[in-house]
Amino acid sequence: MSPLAGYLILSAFLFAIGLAGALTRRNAIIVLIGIELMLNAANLNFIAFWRFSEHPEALTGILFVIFSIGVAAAEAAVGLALIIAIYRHYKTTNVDEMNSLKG
Amino acid sequence: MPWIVKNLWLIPALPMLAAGLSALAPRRYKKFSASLAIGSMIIGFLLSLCAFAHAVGQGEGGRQVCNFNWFQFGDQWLQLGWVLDPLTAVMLVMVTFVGTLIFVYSTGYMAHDENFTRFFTFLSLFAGAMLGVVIANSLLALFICWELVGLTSYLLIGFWYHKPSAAAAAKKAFITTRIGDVALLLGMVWLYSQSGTLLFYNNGAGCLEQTSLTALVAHTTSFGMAVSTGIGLLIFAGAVGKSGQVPLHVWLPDAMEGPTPVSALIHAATMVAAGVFLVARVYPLMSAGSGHSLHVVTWVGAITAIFAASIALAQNDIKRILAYSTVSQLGYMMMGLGVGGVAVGMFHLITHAFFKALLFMGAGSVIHGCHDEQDICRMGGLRKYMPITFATYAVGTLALCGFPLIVSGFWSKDEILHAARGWPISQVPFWLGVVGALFTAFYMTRQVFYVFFGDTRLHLGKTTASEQRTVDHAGVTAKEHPHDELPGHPHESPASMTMPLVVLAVCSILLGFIGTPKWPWFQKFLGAEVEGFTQDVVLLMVTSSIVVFIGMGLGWWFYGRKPMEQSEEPDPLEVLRPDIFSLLRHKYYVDEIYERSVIAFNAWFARACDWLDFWVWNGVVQLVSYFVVGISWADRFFDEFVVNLGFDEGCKGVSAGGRILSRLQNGRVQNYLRVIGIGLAVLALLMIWGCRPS
Amino acid sequence: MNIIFAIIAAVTIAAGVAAMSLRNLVHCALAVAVAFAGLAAAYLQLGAQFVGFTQVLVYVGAVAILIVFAILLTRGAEPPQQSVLSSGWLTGIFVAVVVLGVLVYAIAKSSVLQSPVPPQPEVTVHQIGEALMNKFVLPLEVVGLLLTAALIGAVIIAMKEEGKK
Amino acid sequence: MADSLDQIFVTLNHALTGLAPEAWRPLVSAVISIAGIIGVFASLFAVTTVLERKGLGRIQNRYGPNRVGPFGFLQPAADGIKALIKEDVVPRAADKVVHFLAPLMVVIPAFLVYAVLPVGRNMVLVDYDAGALFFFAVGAATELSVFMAGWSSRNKYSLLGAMRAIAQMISYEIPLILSAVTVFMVAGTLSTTKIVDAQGGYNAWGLAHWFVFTPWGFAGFVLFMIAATAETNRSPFDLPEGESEIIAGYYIEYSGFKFALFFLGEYMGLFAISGLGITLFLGGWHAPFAFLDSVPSWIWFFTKLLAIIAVFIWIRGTLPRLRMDQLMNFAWKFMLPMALINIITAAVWHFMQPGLQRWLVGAALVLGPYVLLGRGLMEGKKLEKRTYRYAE
Repeated sequence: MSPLAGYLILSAFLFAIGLAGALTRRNAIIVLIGIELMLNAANLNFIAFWRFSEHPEALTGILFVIFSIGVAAAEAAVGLALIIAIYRHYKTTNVDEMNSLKG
Repeated sequence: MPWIVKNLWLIPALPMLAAGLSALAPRRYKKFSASLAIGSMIIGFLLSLCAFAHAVGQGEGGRQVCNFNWFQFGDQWLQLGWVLDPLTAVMLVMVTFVGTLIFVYSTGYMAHDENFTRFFTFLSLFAGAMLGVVIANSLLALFICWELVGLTSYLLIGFWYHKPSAAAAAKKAFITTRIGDVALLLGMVWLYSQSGTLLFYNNGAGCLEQTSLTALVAHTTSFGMAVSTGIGLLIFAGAVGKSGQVPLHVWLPDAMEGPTPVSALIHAATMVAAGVFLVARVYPLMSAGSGHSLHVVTWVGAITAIFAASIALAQNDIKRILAYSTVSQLGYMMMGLGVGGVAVGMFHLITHAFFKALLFMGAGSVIHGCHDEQDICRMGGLRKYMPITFATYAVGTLALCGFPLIVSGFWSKDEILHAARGWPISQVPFWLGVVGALFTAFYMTRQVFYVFFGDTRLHLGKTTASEQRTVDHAGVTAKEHPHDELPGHPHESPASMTMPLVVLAVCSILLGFIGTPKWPWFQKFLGAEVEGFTQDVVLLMVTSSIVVFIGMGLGWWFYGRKPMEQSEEPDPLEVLRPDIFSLLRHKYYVDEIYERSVIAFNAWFARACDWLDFWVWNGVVQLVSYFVVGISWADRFFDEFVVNLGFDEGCKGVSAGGRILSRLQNGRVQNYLRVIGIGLAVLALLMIWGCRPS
Repeated sequence: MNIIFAIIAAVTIAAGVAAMSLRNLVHCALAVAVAFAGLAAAYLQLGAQFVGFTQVLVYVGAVAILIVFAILLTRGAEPPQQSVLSSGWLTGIFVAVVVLGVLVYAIAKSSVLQSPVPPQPEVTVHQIGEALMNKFVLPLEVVGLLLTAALIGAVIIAMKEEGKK
Repeated sequence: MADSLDQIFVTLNHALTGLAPEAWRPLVSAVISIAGIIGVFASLFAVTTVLERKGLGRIQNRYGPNRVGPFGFLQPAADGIKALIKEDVVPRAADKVVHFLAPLMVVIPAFLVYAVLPVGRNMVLVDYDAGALFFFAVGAATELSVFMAGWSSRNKYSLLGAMRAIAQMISYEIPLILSAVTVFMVAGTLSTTKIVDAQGGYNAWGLAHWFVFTPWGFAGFVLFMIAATAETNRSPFDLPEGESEIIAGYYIEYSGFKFALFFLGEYMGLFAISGLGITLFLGGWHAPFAFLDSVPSWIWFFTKLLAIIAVFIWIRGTLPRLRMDQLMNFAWKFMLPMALINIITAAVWHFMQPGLQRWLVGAALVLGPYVLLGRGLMEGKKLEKRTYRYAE
């Protein structure tokens, strides 16, 4: 197995773990953590492809990840603020109970 | 490159630095921020004089630029820079000089405001941005400063933001000018896409220079219009917004809610002139090719001139009259640009800046002296109480009316009228201008007689409306003038306010002589061809003098002969023609038209839909439903006894199916996520399947 | 495929699994911090030094702290009495496994694995700075704007509403 | 001679490494360096504790430790033995694993950051291209360990202390990094060795080109050291420990050796951040004057470090503890704007021609905001001499 494949598989596992957590856990904060893990798995892919690309001097992978980290930080801040606001209103962080938008 | 050209950026940078420092200063550092602001303006003025001297030394048409790279995007460099040419030099001197005087004046006018430092922060920021507009050698830099100017204008109009009317006026000004700015931005983008540069002058490669102008003229768009015309019109739309031309003039009179120095600086002398300056700056682009965009400029200017002048005839608020007068004079400037070129419009811009700043500051002094009374019906007789203000105000009035020979306004206005007379396309703008001049003379005479002559009517008759207003302003007034214990007598303003008035008055007289037809130094400096002192010119001067005398005579006839006794007395004009007067009093109902048209259309449309819904569709539905009810009554018997069992079962099946389906929409985020996950898997599979090597 | 990568991968995956499966939320947050650190180590292995350190600074230094604060503010520090899994978690597991299967299948099928391994690229912070300030200056500005907006938005969302108790 | 003395440790390391087989050499070299760093700084820790206690004692008009060994200098040894043989109490409600891991997680990052500190010429463990970033990244990881300690103890005081510590560390990390950014901008690199190199050389009067001898550098250094004081929870920013309010903050429930580890971690952090301050602003291992250049580089580094530690002790003995709101106001209303303006100052300095003009502009850009922000911070506060009233 080539080194690239190792990183890609690692990234796929992290993605699946994050997805599983986001899909199965009851607490909204853990769901958010799962989403963060998925984002990070994607970042790992960018870096891996950048490392094994033919033109690493273009730096695109690195810069994409830098921007992605910036966006993820913003996402975490806003997401957690939302969870705190929801907690204040409904006294719960259980995603099963946050269903007042149902059709 | 000479020192002054290299360091031209200092002129806008200094006020901005002053603004930054006084933004950091605590609130009670009044002297600190005022001296910082005034000091930066004085240094700016001295530097501007150097620049001016240098530009004069360069001779006419001399132009020096200093460009630099700002940042790279893609593989292109965005360049900014500044330019020193006669246009810039003249504007620099005007803005810094008038600005310095107004800053000095503000220290007196705002002395008791607790947000004094904030005021000077904004003023300095404004001055810096305006000077940035003036020196910019790139449409982008100009646009940045232009928006900064708009922002500070918003902040300053809404300076007393606890007054709802001021807050509303600030928002109105910001939003209305934004309409023009969007057009300007579009024009800028278009220009960039066509010429690949936003620099005005760049040793032959700038967008206002011959190479790119030729290219711009050669291209035509879908309507058979040259690209240069399209871009010119879009840029002009930005100028329309900022300079308060019809139909975007509505914000300027409302902007008088700001403190009076702001009105003088921003809404009379400098910012509103920025639009005129912009047109003057891109004049080569406007005049390139067919010059159709200049025709639009002319017409808009002429219509604005007469339109606003006629509104001013019937206003009673001292600042509002001046505001409409400003709009009208800006119209003249635009017309001058359209018919006569840069020199004609700019000459009026410069002279107007001086005498209108003088008038506004005089008005501020009057308001200050009358304890925040703005209604000219409730003034009167101030001649005796405020002699300096009266004298200077009279000079300003004469200048604005265009009193022959001695004042600057006469020469600059005459120049415009002369150019309009010689416009080959149409004579209508000329006649509009003449009538506008008549109106101007009339309303200014009216105002002076109302305010300064007769006996004082101050605090004699208070209507409920004025009491209402006093209550509204109570918070401000009390804070502003804690020293006025006996509000009965008008008083002369302090020296810090009268001194600038005197200086400006002197300038308003002298300034005209740099551009007379006999000695047209100013026009030559800006690179215009001059006809000289021909018979035509003399004839026109005589005509316009007669017009001014008629206007002032009428004003005296109506208002000066028999001064008003009571503030409730109807206006003589109102007695004469109440219908027209009320039309003018209500500003041709433009605000109301906007209200009735744009806003009302929405409301009407909503109501129409509602009506349609209620009567037509509801009626149809009702009819159908009665029909169905009838049938169902008939059916019921059939149903109950014949198909009851089978139908019920069918219904149950459907509802059970619905319940199962609705479970998909149970509002649980994770269910949706799961579906997305499955979608992702399917998508990935499809992609693998689609991309496999075949 | 070397031993260092194997250790990093094992630690990261173990931490990830722990973060998603532990009952106590604070333990989850700590585990995810370890997973983030493991990813940073992977970045270092790949020669992306700057990104690796940024990852530690942002995720371990800021995001993990943020998560911990959120947990404490929502009283999540005590392990819940009832199940930690939401309703229908079996489908969730199933979907995750399907996604994993598809991804692994895609990676195994992919043709990029056949290309030769290039030498470790040398990238300096200076180069990244040049790129950020020249070629990518617009995205940088946009991210700056986004962060400002997120800052203000987060403050406003999480702020106690005035007048309400 | 001077040169060989300067490089004595490097030569020693090479010699020792030479004994190992070829394949093991990088590893052996690293292990030797690590051992050196740990040994030197741990003994510095021991010396500092006793110096601090003696210094504080002098400031407070008492003797300080003077029983164990000559002048009490063996006190740390006695303390160490005491800590080792003391009973290790773990509260019953505590989260055992996290409680155990927390002191380790405090100490490990504190030692890790020494990897990028150049303590002398050619004396740096790893020369990362993003070395300073490494320092800040690893330093940020301590926040999580403080939380672990505070939360796992299941004690309200320790949780409060941890929260205070985290809030304080996050608030002061921003001015800390921003004040360091000026150096990165002017030196054009994040590598600690290159930053030190950029401060090499001497001007016409024989004064070194340290960044602290520029307006922005001076302001940056002061800001950096204030933020560093807060980052390491030293007095006057030692609220997380605040014994009068929350007993001892996040390590109430620690005893014995684990407590000693916290102590160690704290001092290691202090040394490390002082070392970074030296690297960034005080010219690293460079001598201050040209004629002192022959003194070995590592002596300069440690002299500067000891000087800074002395200042820390002095400050601790002099200033009273801040209140929480004062702490936060100071961070957000003074430090942050100052640091931001300082970045602009550094940029202006960088792009201006050398000369008096540059000095004037730089000084104005530092002093103006300092005066104004300082006045703004004191706005509405009556700062008079405190009057005491005694019961009569």
